[in-house]
Amino acid sequence: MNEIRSKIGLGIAAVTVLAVTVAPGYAQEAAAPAAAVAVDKTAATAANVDYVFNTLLFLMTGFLVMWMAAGFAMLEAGLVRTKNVAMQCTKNIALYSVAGMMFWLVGYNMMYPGDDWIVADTIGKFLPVTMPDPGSDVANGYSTGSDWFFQMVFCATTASIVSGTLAERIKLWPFLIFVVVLTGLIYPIQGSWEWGAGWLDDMGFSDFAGSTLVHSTGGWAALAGALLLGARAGKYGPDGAVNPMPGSSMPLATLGTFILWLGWFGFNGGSQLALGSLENASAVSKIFVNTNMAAAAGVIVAMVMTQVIYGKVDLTMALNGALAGLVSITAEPLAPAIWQSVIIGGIGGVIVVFTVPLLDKLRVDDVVGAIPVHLFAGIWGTLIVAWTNGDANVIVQATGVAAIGAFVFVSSFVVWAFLKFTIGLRPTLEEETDGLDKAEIGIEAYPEFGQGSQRI
Amino acid sequence: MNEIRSKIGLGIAAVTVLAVTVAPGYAQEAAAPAAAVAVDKTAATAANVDYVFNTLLFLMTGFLVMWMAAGFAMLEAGLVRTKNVAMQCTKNIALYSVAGMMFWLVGYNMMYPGDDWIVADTIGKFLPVTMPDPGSDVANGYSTGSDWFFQMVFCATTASIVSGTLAERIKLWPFLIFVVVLTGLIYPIQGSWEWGAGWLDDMGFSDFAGSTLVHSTGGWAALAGALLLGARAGKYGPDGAVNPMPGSSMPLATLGTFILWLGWFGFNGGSQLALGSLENASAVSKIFVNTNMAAAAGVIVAMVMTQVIYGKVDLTMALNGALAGLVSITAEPLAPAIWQSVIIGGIGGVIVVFTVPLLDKLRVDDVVGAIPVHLFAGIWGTLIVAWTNGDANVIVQATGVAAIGAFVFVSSFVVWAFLKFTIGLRPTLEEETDGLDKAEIGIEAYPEFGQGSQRI
Amino acid sequence: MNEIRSKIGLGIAAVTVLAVTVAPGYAQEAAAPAAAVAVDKTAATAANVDYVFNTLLFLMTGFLVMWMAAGFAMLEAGLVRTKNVAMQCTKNIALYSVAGMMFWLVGYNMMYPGDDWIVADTIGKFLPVTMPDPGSDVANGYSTGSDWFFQMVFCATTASIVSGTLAERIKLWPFLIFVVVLTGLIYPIQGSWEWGAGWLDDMGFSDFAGSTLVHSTGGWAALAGALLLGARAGKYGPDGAVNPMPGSSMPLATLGTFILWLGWFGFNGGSQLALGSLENASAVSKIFVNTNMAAAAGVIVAMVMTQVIYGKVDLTMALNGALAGLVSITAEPLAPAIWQSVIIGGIGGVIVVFTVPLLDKLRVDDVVGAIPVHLFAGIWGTLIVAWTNGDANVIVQATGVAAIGAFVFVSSFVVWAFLKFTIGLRPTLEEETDGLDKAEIGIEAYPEFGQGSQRI
Amino acid sequence: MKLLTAIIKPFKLEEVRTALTDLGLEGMTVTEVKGYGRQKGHTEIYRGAEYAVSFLPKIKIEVVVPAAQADKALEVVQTAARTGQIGDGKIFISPIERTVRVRTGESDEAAL
Amino acid sequence: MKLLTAIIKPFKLEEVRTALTDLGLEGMTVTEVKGYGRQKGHTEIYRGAEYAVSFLPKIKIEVVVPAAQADKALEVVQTAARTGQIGDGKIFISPIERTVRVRTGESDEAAL
Amino acid sequence: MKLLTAIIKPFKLEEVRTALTDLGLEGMTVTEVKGYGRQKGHTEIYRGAEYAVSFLPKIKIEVVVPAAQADKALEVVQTAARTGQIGDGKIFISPIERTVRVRTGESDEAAL
Ligand SMILES: Nc1ncnc2c1ncn2[C@@H]1O[C@H](COP(=O)(O)OP(=O)(O)O)[C@@H](O)[C@H]1O
Ligand SMILES: Nc1ncnc2c1ncn2[C@@H]1O[C@H](COP(=O)(O)OP(=O)(O)O)[C@@H](O)[C@H]1O
Ligand SMILES: Nc1ncnc2c1ncn2[C@@H]1O[C@H](COP(=O)(O)OP(=O)(O)O)[C@@H](O)[C@H]1O
Repeated sequence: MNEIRSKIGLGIAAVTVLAVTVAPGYAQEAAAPAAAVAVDKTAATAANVDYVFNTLLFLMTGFLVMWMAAGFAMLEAGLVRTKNVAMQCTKNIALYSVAGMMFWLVGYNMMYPGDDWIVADTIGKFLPVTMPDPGSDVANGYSTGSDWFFQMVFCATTASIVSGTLAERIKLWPFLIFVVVLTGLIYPIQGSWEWGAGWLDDMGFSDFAGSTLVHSTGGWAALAGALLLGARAGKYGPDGAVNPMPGSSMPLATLGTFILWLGWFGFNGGSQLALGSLENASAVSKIFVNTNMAAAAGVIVAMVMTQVIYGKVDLTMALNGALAGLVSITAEPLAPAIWQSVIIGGIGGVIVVFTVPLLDKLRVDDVVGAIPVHLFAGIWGTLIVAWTNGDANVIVQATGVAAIGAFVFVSSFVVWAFLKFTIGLRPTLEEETDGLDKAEIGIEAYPEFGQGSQRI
Repeated sequence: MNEIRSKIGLGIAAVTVLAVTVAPGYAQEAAAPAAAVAVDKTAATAANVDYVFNTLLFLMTGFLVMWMAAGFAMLEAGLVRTKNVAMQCTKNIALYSVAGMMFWLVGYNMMYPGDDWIVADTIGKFLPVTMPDPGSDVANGYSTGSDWFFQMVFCATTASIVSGTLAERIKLWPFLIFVVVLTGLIYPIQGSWEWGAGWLDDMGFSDFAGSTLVHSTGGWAALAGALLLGARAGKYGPDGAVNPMPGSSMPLATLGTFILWLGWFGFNGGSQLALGSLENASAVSKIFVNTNMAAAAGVIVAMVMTQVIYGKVDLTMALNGALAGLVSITAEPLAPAIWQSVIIGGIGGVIVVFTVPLLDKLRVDDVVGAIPVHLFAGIWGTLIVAWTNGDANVIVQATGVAAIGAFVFVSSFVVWAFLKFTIGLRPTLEEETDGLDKAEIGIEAYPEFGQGSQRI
Repeated sequence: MNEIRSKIGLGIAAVTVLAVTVAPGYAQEAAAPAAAVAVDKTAATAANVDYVFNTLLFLMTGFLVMWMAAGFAMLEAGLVRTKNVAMQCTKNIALYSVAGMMFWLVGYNMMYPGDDWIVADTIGKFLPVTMPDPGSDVANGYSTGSDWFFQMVFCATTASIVSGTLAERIKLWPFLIFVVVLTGLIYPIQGSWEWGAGWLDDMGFSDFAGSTLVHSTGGWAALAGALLLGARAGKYGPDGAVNPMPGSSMPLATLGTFILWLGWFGFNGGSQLALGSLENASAVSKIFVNTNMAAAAGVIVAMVMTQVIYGKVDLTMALNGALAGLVSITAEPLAPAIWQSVIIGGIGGVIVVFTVPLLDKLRVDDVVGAIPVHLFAGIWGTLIVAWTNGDANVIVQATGVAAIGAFVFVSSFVVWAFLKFTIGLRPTLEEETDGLDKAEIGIEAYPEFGQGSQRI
Repeated sequence: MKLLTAIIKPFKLEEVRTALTDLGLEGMTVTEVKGYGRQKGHTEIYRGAEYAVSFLPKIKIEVVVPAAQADKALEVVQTAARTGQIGDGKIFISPIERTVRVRTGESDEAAL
Repeated sequence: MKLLTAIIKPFKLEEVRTALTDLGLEGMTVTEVKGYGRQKGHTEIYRGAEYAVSFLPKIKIEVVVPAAQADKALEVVQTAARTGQIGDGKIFISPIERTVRVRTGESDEAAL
Repeated sequence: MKLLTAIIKPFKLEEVRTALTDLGLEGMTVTEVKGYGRQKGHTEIYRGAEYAVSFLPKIKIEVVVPAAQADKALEVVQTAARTGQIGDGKIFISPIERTVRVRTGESDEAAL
């Protein structure tokens, strides 16, 4: 009496005249009064069409964003040296798992406390998530589970960003402890200020899909870590020299970037938060277009610039350019006209080409370029919202950037410092030299030597 | 007079008052009478909203499950040694193709015979599938094609599982012949007992998305093959020694695992079999959440345990842990609360960490850990259904596990034995030593020696 | 006052009696009069159900086709030699970016000019695309943005095809300039003849998803390039000898093929152009099934044939076989019965096995087999439409193939020749020998030598 | 001192290593090589065209030994590496004039 | 016997192999190496910072020949490997005192 | 002429190369190898079973030098490659009878 899959007994039970739910374009007009209506949720399908569409949007775009976890894993595996590749794979699958755990135990309700704040509009409530019974999930215009899933993968993204910057020189477990705090407290607290209808939202701050809330947050946490952790051994010479350490695999880095690009349609498109009306469906579509164009512009600008400045195209900069374009448009992927998206994303590419070497000059060792891509382009994207979105104000935007930046940087710094002076962050020099795969994972990424030299 | 794509002539033809189809939450209440209603299927869109949603669910989750074929290919390519990687790629794309062919020719109608059994409730009818005309596909609450596609990719998954266990020492064509029998007969026959409304379903057995029907089935078939095939040459020393043979590429194995994780949202989510109501959309959402949490728990448990027991995290165990978590929750991803999913999946991780070495002790050579992941965690997941699903009964669950296990193991054993004593299963020792890529495929996975040593 | 994500204020505002939009199965009955109806697009969700479904189809299948860009990148990275892998990655991410840019600036409106032709039914209008305001996007039965996105990724696919054939011996920037012309002019002009309701469409030519418009077009452009560019140094010996140059990575090639197979469900399924009715949803489902079966048949045929002819299975031919099966069914994935799809796709596999060596005999150097797969199977697929689609006529089909072939080949030839005699297409022999990664990209695909030999 | 260079089948590496260690020789260097000899490689077909895979994977072991132990070392390597099949490999002995241990600067036999 | 070691450009491998085979020398071992010489490598820029790619890919061929054939072998390798461009490589000749065929135990020239 | 063969820790390659260049030696060939010596490798656990990773990654540098410069070269390599830790490696010196530059046919010291 359980599942009878397909063909058997899946019938159409009734024909009814239809009552339908209506929701005006959410993201744009979120001030619309929340008039929960008691519709008969099992009797009439169409009565819940909007609900189903919105839920479907969260699920579909949610799995696209989940897929970004694989994108970060591949990008980072490609950009670290062979001896640290297995470690990077381990960190990425672990952080995605930890983020899910923490966002269930603490994060979600802290980020979206409703009216239930510990400190009003600043720190949300502290409560694990429980899923309502599927049949009685009528409180919002979508299923609670789909929303949790969609928001959780955003939280995981934030942690992925940190992983790349600190690669090749951080021990596994201290990193994962940081991820626990980041995904359980730091990310949801700052997130509640805006998406949880906290004080930044009250001020009129605008960050559609998270240039600041997700990307800069990851970037600030990474920057704090990079400062406390120091550069990889040998990266900077005593005489101001910068020693590049090319990554192990360009095709993996490229694959990772394509995965991220694909996932970003979910990241930005799903942030419309609703699909079930002409206006929302069109908005999601426009977001897809703008998202794509910003990324394309980022690639082209980075390619042309590296060709002109260095005489050759730098593939890793082109990949970073795509991501910087995507981060730049993330704060406002709906309002811009296409040509504006091209400019916004293109400037993301410019930022990458200039700030990657700049960080090296400052001796901040960012293995994969996450700080330029996520932090700098994230700030740019957030400020430029005021250009295309009439409701946004550049001062307010800057306030949001600064407030979240200060909070995330300081709190991350404290956590990193605590870890550094207790269990320690760095492996020994010898372990770092030998590679973290050997020291911490016990298997090399490509363990074979001599084709067939393993037993028979 | 054919396609005129976009912008041209795609109009809105009419506005009508709406009659709508209704279907109560299928999976949970599949006993609902199948009252096929003759709605005018071309005239009014909304009259078929439910139909469209359900069909869309099958297509979307179906392509996610199809993508799992790539996941298995990458996971296995990463976990076999370099000299067998091209072979593993070949086997995986071939088995997916063969599964589609057989599920069309025989499998689908044998698995879902409706009232048309050869042996009542035990062996279904024997008939290739034909697609109804799109305009007249009203028999069920979804399109026949979408359902076939969704069920077919499940069938292919079963075959993928076998491929991993038997890697590095089985000839290509005998393996594919086994896949023909597995996907054409063994899988659909046992599947009909439950999902085809056969005798196990009558008994009240419950397997939501296939911990037993898909995963254990693949596992039993793999186990039978492994016993008859024997271990890889050199894997077990004469003195009880186990000689690990680390795989070729950790990033490919990681990529494969992420692909499988992503695909599993389709695997479990689509098994709700319906989307077009508040209840169904919420159920699918809850399934996504539980699926994710079980996998996350599997990863974390496997990491912590290998760290504690062996002093280092074992990445391949963490990857297996994710998959074991997923398999564990597959029999019932809807009923559990989140914390229950975490426990169910976490115990999947425990199973992996303990049974991978156990199998080695028993000298059953399972290259990728498919038996612990799919068979052992599949049994666990099926039995534990009784904990969270009030309609399930642990005795009945055990009966289903045993019945399907016995049938699949014995029938697989017979087929493997037949192949072994006719055309033979194993390559010569020399071929195995040289690698199957050379012996059977004629190209190595990474054929270059010395960068640029190929002609110019 | 911006986004308030989740849980807050997303209410259900009203319950209304429903008026619904209706659209008969578009692709099949596109002659249906376009009666645009002024529905209140924000008030009632269900009034726009059809609109939302169609838009969703474009977005979902569009992101699947976008993902094919990664598939081409991985396939080509796997099939070129190590020394050209980074170049191939660069070309693929660049061409996808350029295609988006050009399809915005010129392509889309040139391809779908409505009534606004420069030369009637032959050359469309010249105008960048602007996105309508989301709330007022009612002209068609779907969102303009979603359609642009879906059509754009088709345009990018065309360029991807060219990239593979010409690999390992073409300079980056001349290639990208060709892509500018291909995606901005050549592709949209020929596309307008059929999908833009131009003269080929008037004649009754039928190409459902683009066997000719996309795949052969890419193939012809590649062939023109290959002829002007010449073969890779050393590929053909003076004595008629063919020197195979095996690719760098079979698992990457396999991954790429799986990605393309997955993407193809979007490619063909989305080309139904509508989802929101029983008939359309069923049609999309049937397309999924036929698409899958044609690919599976292509794999099996290529495997059996290479086994029989050469004594071993050729993995790269099996991968090409999948793609040739897919290309073959693309011109008509809806009309055939399953067994017909199997035959159509299987003959695609035959074409690959015979024409890959044939091209070598003709000394046309096609690195990845794109001409057999996309051009030859594309022609086959277009002609065979007449078998299964009663409205198609083989003479008309041949006319379309010839007209588009002549136009694309000649115009591409002119562009390639122009580039050849101005800035030049080929790197020096030394650069080619050293690999384009070194010459043009400045980083090797796998830059490390000696594990750990990079500074510390 | 003598340099003993052995080209062997890859899967024999572990046995050869053990044999040398049993002899008290506690240092060696191995390299992934490809070889060509009586065992000739083979022809493969790639995308319909034949090509010769001339070289087969082998492992090269280099071990520097005191002159007095060279014959013994050669013997144990030969025994350990032997399968009796074509392609088993070769052992070469050549003179080494000087050896230095990098870490300590010790010289010659003391450095081995 | 002599060991002839040739460092050559990778794409010349097939020609050198054929030339040696034509001479009746039916065994050799090749290794993937990187080299540095007059041909100096080059500077690349990675993510905005310069770095030297000091070593270029080369192939090392090792072939042990009867002393009498060493000069002839050297000559054909030089001819086959030559492009006239910088970086063509070097050939070294050094003494081999003993050779053993693992499979049969045959010694010295009989083992080649 | 002498062949100086140094087995060193991989990350010392750049220092050794610089040291040799400073000495005026402008050619060398490097190979990725694995080594075994006093520094013994270690045991790892893979999927619950122990296995020995016997060999550690090393780099082999081969440089042919005029006999007169051999001692000096050996000295600078030893200095540059030294960390003082176990596993620093070994340097071997062996005789080279003839050297030819492929490109020009120059012989012996002129060919270096
Ligand atoms: N003259 C040679 N110089 C250098 N290496 C050789 C020589 N002859 C054989 N080898 C190496 O020894 C390996 C085995 O030699 P082969 O002739 O195939 O086997 P066998 O010695 O058993 O007849 C070859 O693959 C090659 O690497
Ligand atoms: N003294 C040397 N010792 C060992 N290998 C050398 C030496 N000199 C050159 N080589 C090898 O020979 C290759 C070619 O040498 P190079 O000086 O660049 O070219 P050419 O001999 O044509 O002037 C180098 O890349 C290196 O591998
Ligand atoms: N007898 C030998 N023959 C060849 N190579 C050797 C020999 N002894 C050591 N090596 C090489 O030198 C490396 C370092 O030697 P090891 O004994 O570990 O360090 P140390 O010389 O500092 O005691 C080894 O990994 C191996 O590659």
